[in-house]
Amino acid sequence: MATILYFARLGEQLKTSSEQISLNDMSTVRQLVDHLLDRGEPWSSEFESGRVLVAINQEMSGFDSAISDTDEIAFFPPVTGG
Amino acid sequence: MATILYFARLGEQLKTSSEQISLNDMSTVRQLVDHLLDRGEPWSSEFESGRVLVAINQEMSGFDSAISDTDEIAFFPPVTGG
Amino acid sequence: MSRISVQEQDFDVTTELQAICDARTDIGATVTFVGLVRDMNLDDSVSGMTLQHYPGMTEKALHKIVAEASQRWEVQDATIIHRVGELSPGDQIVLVCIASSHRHDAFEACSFIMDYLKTRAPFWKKEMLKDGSSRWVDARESDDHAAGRWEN
Amino acid sequence: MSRISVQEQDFDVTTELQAICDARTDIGATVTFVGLVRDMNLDDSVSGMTLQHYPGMTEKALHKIVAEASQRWEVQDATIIHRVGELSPGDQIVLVCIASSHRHDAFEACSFIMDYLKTRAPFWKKEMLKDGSSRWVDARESDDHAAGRWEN
Repeated sequence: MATILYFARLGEQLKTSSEQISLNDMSTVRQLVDHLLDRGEPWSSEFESGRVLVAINQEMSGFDSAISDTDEIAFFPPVTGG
Repeated sequence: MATILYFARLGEQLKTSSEQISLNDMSTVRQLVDHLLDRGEPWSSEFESGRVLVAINQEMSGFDSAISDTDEIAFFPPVTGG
Repeated sequence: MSRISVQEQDFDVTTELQAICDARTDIGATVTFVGLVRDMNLDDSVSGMTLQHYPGMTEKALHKIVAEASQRWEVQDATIIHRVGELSPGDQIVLVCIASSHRHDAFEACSFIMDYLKTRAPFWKKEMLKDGSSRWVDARESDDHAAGRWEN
Repeated sequence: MSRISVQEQDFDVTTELQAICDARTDIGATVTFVGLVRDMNLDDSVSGMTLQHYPGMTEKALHKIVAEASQRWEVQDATIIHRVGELSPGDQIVLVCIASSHRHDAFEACSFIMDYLKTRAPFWKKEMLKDGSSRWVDARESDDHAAGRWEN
């Protein structure tokens, strides 16, 4: 089971900040996102509108990056600290 | 009488930080410096070795600037604050 | 050498400067940036702000940014404190303090860290407006542009 | 708006920041430079320092430098404190604090003021060395060069 985290606007709109997902044959971030999009709203709106960034095991990554069931995969909007 | 001020190394070497001088027919800083050089040591060493800056009435000026008997004329080395 | 803290509590600039400078006499310059909550944003009156972060990743990202600054400039010591939670207009949000023996290194490193922090450290601001509504702050292109100028 | 002080007493950075920021909520960024007495200069151990200035002209020069910075960048408030008299290694010499709604303006204005202060404000340092001797510090070409980069 991979740990999926959602921060800021994403966490709020999806009404969850964390979930466990069995990746099965999903081997890239893009495949995981496709899986999430299949859930329909609010997932589709949140992942299709605006920029979503991804971090794997707390490192900024891309949507083509490989993922496995031991990973912590976080989705969030562009950062606005400082 | 013009007020002549000497700061930092100049004041120390000349053993005076201030004096009054009647400018008479001296109308530029350069003529005043020539007058001071005529005094010999330590004036000549101090004004001939190293860079000496001049301010007239507390504004940075040049050696060709005009001076008059009501002016405050200051001589000092390049600044080293901060 | 560097101290990184993500915290709810406020900070005191003098205390942080002393922590860096006390008991050493080889520091010639410190440059300190403090970011504050403004009462206006995009022409709207802001009554407060909530700052969220990604515990763990945020600290790692800040350490990485300091390490990168230390490779580019002479950095004797660095402190970053970033607050999270509820903040009000006028409150301090972030402190970046750089000590160096050369002032230009201190200025450059501090400015660089702020630009990178604004685009790479996982913090998110949500503003409460005077009319009772709230909104997540959008990332600004100008911040991407500012971070980009260090890439050359 | 700006506060300029040439004084023997030490200063407290938090106090100066609060004086600028208190009772207003429109400041987004402050950048603060603090210069300190180092225990080494030109490979010699420094045991202390005396700072002389030109009373009257120094204050005028500092006001002029702040006015010039305010023409170039958005400066909401500025504080310059420069100490004179006897100082020891580790002591604070100078504070330049700039408040602005934009961080890059605050960084640039603060850096500019330090460069100009170092070449145009009438202060002179005399160092006491560990061997008991003393010397007037020579102006550095690198400071002229630093001030020159703002001329373009």
